[in-house]
Amino acid sequence: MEFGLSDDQKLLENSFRRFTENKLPLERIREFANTKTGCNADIWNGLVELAATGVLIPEQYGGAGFKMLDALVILESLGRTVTPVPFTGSAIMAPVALLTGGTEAQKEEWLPQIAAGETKFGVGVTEIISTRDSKGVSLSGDTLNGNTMFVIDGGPADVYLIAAGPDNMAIVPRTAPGVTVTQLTTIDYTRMHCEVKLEGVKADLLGGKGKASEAIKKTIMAGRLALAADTLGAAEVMIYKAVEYAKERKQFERAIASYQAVKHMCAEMITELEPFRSLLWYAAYAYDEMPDEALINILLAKSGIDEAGKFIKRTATEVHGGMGFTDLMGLHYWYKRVSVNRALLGTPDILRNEAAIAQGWLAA
Amino acid sequence: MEFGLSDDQKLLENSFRRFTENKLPLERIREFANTKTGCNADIWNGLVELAATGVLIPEQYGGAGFKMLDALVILESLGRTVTPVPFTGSAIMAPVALLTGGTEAQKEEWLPQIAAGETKFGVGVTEIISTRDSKGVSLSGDTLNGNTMFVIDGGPADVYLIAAGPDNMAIVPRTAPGVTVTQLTTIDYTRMHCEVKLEGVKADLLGGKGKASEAIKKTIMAGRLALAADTLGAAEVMIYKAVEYAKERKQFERAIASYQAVKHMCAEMITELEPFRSLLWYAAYAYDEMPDEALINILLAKSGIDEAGKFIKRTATEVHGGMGFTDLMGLHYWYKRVSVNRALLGTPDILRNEAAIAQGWLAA
Amino acid sequence: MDLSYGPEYEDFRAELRAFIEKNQHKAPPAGMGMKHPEALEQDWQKLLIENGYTCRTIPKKYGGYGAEPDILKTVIIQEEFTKANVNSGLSGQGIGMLVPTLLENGNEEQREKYIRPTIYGEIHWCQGYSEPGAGSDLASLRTNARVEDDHFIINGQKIWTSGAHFADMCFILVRTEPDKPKHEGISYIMMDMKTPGIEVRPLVTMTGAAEFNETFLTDVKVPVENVVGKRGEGWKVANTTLKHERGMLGDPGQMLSRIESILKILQNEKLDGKRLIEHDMYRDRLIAAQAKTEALKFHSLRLLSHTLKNEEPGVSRLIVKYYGTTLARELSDIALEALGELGQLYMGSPHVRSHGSWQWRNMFDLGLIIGGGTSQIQKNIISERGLGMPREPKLAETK
Amino acid sequence: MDLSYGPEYEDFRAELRAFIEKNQHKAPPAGMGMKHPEALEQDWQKLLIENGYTCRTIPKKYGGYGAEPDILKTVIIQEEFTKANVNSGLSGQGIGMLVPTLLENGNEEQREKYIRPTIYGEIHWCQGYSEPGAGSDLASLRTNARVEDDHFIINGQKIWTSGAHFADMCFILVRTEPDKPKHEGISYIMMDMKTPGIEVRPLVTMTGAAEFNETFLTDVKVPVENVVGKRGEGWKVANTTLKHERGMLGDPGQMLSRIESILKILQNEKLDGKRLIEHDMYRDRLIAAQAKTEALKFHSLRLLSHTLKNEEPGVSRLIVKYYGTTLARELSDIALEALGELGQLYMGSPHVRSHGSWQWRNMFDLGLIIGGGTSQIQKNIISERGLGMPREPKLAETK
Repeated sequence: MEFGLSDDQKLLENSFRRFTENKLPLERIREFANTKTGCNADIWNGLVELAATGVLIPEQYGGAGFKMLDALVILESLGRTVTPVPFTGSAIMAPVALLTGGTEAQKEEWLPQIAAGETKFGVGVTEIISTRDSKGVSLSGDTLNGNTMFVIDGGPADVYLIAAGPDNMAIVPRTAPGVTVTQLTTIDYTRMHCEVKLEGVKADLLGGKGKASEAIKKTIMAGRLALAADTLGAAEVMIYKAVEYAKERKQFERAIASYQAVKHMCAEMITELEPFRSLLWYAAYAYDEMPDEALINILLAKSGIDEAGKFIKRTATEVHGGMGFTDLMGLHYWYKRVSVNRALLGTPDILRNEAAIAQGWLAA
Repeated sequence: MEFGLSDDQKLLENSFRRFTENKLPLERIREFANTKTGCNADIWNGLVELAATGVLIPEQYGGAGFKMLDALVILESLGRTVTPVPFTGSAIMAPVALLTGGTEAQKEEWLPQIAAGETKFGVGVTEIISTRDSKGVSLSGDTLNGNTMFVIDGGPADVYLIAAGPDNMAIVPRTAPGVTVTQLTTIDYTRMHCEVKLEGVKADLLGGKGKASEAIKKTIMAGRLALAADTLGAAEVMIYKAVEYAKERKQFERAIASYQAVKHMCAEMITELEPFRSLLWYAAYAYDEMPDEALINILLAKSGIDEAGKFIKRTATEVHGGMGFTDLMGLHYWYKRVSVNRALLGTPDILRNEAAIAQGWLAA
Repeated sequence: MDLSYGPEYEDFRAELRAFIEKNQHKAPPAGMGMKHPEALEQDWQKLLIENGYTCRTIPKKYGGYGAEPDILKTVIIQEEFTKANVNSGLSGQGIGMLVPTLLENGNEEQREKYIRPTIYGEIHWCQGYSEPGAGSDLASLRTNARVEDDHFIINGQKIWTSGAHFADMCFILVRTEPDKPKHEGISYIMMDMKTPGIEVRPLVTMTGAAEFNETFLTDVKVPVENVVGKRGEGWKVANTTLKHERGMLGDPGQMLSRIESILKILQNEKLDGKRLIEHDMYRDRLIAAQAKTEALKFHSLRLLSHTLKNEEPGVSRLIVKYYGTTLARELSDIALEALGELGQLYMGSPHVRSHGSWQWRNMFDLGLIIGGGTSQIQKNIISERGLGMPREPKLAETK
Repeated sequence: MDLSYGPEYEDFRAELRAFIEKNQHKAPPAGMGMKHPEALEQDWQKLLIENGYTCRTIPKKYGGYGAEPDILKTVIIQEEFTKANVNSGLSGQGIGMLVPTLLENGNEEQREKYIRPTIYGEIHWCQGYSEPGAGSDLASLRTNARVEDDHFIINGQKIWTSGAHFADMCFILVRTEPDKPKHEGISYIMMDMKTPGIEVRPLVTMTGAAEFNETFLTDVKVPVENVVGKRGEGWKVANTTLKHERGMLGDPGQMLSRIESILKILQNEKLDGKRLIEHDMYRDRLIAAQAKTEALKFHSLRLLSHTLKNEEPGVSRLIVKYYGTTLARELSDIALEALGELGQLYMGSPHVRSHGSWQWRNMFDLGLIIGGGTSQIQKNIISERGLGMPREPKLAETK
């Protein structure tokens, strides 16, 4: 019995934390965010060197062949420094889609390019979850039409994986005729998502026509795990930044960390977050080892972490007082990352509704 | 321009506060609650002497002919000491029903008895608001059948006013053939509600057949105002009890009132409650003076006070620590009064839904 | 309970309405101007003062309208300009804080020199109170001034100086007697912003905008006659004005209009083909917030009534800031949450709603919860002054 | 991550299951008994001890099973008895607190005299720690004992002494050296409840039941040899045991079964003809609480893993009590709110659901939030020990 990270995973964690902390002092985060490109080449290349872009890709396709929990260890590190790279779309969701639903030829074509970091993927599944401004993409014959919003990490992507209804997923190069990409700017400038519009685009369908249902489901699951891990890392850093700031900041001749109100705010933050780290670990483990338990635990983990994140982003900012509101300490980059992650791939109430359906509490 | 209680209303408030505080030291509240009768004769007679039972009844029927805001001043005082009397049912809801919808003969028969405190009314409108265990009473020909739950103050009542669908309300003596009264015991032993079952009971209909629609609506509005005022009084007392206890109780050589956590709990309680006092005053004023504005403001006032009450009942108990959990300080009588008031005549979510409909935000 | 204002006031209201009706074409657009007043604003201000619709109680000899204080008329003026959505004249810290301070603590020369041009928008002021190390504990401020040749020589740094980049003057708190206890060594000084040694840098906030500035002061020379009140009494001078600070009644009008805007969002936007208003959870949350907003609205009337009768409303008044700022943020939060992922879009993005103003609002609301006394400080005040609970006890000396 | 327990433990689990299967007809009903153990409980306890399913690590010579500590086996035992809903043996403060205290701080004579009859249910103990004036600040207790003729003469009052009315013995903290600093003047004494001068009165709580007692002590004579550890070291003695206190892992099993019960309510009860589960708000709230419960479940596994590896999990462990008690009350609250006015009915009323146990639970849950260190104290501990924030500073002397 061992519930927790293995020694190897702890090493992995250490090396990625060191990498991101070295690469991303606040002034560089600020500088990268201002470019609004969603991908910093320097960091991306570093991740390629560390084999992170191929973390989920089997060795035969040039990857590291690790499991989801390993990937989450990396993702949490990336979240801790609000790292400006399209990791969730390209290194998590796209490989899961290709591995679950791709033909051998599709895997051989794309997976090595992903692992090598040469090709970046954006993944469009928003309308499978819920619709607001867009109806999603539909397939008629072998032609794709429609638009999809919030394509994950679609800003800097070269190729898109786009769901066309619940059973089809298309591989669409950004430069293909009929493709229009529109950047969507959220408050989080460190990652860039987009809208993709397809007009009469010829479909290269993942696994063939009507074969992508499982791939879409697993891609969404993987994406949710990734966003939750990113928030977990970002939110935990916010708590510790608040604690450190409170210890240094003095008002009325006392460190504000000695005021009970501030102490209790910090205690509440860590209490809200910490148990969800355990649930997220389990959900990631279940993703590989106990598929029957994965769906529900992922839904509960992301919704719970999103709620904790919302409380923490606000409370940690409050502990920082006026400094938290300014750009001087840059705390807002974390605030915004947590905020946007919460809304992507299903807001908490949508996830909880899915959880009710998944448990048979409600008709679908 | 004067927003607030008039000098006369302040006198009224003073005299009722003095009356209830004198009559109801903790040991008497405990003693009365243990009887579970929902009406203490001594207090009831005192209220009759003070003309409170006829507060809303015009002078021509033996009452004081006051307005709803005056009545709320009395109700708040009763709530402050969790007074064990059927005031809401008998002195508020029943007179409103009779005055709004009764024939002259009905008014002349019942209002003087109510004002004199000789006859106590219970009022059954639960199923007009929502249904759970009961379907409500229905009228067929001139016969009443069915059952109604949570008849307000029905425990000690002599006569019932019972809605039979949205347009009819029947006046039913407890002793009439076919009437079965079953006491419902909530956690609040100071007031007693009941279930009334009618089997083939001959109807004396308020105002005649199909004439009670307006009376039912106003009766519910008045009942909600009354419960909200009761909670307001009870909750405010809980706050001040918590503040007083915190000033006296010492732990670690300091009054616990000097700990920031305790101070902030008290600050949050009063902040949640106090603005709703203003809204409740306005709603009561609107009830008489600006009928168009009454419905929505009553819905918002009761739901808001219920929510504040829920927070306060818990937080004030926490401030009292272990003592709050015991019967020694009796704080739980207030806790339970607030708790039950919240659930009667529409829980907050039901009231808010009604508010959406009343404002035309939703189809009914 | 009497919600009518009486005939005198209804007449006043009617006149005001006619005035607005007739003159509104001359008014500059409503809204908080983050720039120095120009001719259009100045002319409009002049017209308003002449008719007694702003600076009502400032004496005629200093350029005001010279009326007796009448809070009901003030409220009516506020109500009518808000309702008509017409610019109600200049605001800002010069008119709001410096002028009352001069009236109460300035000398005759200072009043004559500064009040008229301030209320006519010729001199625009900024406030130099907070410092990076002195926020909630303002009296611990360290910007200092020594005296040389009848001048203060000021050194230090101020923060949150909104409008400093276009202000003509700054009223500033500086430590002039470093050896005295912290509340007794402070002076209140009027400083010309064109004096050499002042550097204003924009202070970017989480919203991405620079709503405020940092102001760095290096050997800034200010004539000693620019001190208001006595030297070393600046803390008292600043606090007499803080007492008068407006806005203590909350701003339910603004919140009611937010409710309207959110309602429109819920009625117009759809999630999975169903209007948001039909989703129980968003609707329920909006109505819960509406209840609090209506409560605040009538609570403000109640406080107004206390003011009219010169009653001290105690805790009822003290809760308003904490209640109002928390409620304001809850409102912007409802809008954002109902919009889901669309709510995360920001200024300039395709598909963004209301130009991203809900996100801006939500972040700025958080700033307001923090600013001018955090919620923690507010709760201290409510419990201590409102409920009579003990102040934070004095600590034992350590090390 | 490895969630299997390995073959040794799976064998152990299989044996235990077979044991339960075979013997459960002998077991008294599960659940916390608010009475003195009788023959049925005592026989079952004996069978469990002989098989090593309770009192596992208590040495054989004192009547225990004498096994090495093995937390996984402890967990398996707990899991299997819970799953089978079979009585898992006696619990209570004698077995849970007095016995470990004697093992660590008692002398040989005390161990031999008390441990065996305690674990076999012949001596039932109650705890005399809290006092009306000493709750969170337990060390300020004032019940005192002077020594006369080789006896302590105890006077004072204890509260929250659950089971005192049927207990044979009480382990009690009393002040024996009034002149010493507050933590150094306390002794830990074993007191026979039949001694003259002890009056036990039921302490009625808000639930209406008397789950606890008050115990009044007037010149109660206890032999001096009944002190555990040294005189004046009672604070240390009590604290070494508190360290071992069980339940630090939270009780996710009980909460998971609450979720099941609430789900049944939502599925079976209707509001306006629509099943409660179809009302978005109740369902959403239950699932939010389910997420927290599942999180606590896996969090407990994580803490267990730390324990197995002798790692100090720091803040992760410190949050459990605050998280768990808050969550428990949220769960009973969901049940009550979903039931609307029916949720307010109480024991014995017609139409009441689950015999009013949700209301009882909800009030008792509030008691648990308050008891044994309020949430406020828990948050102090989390921030100080878990996050390294400063302790409440020492105050200056007043008056």
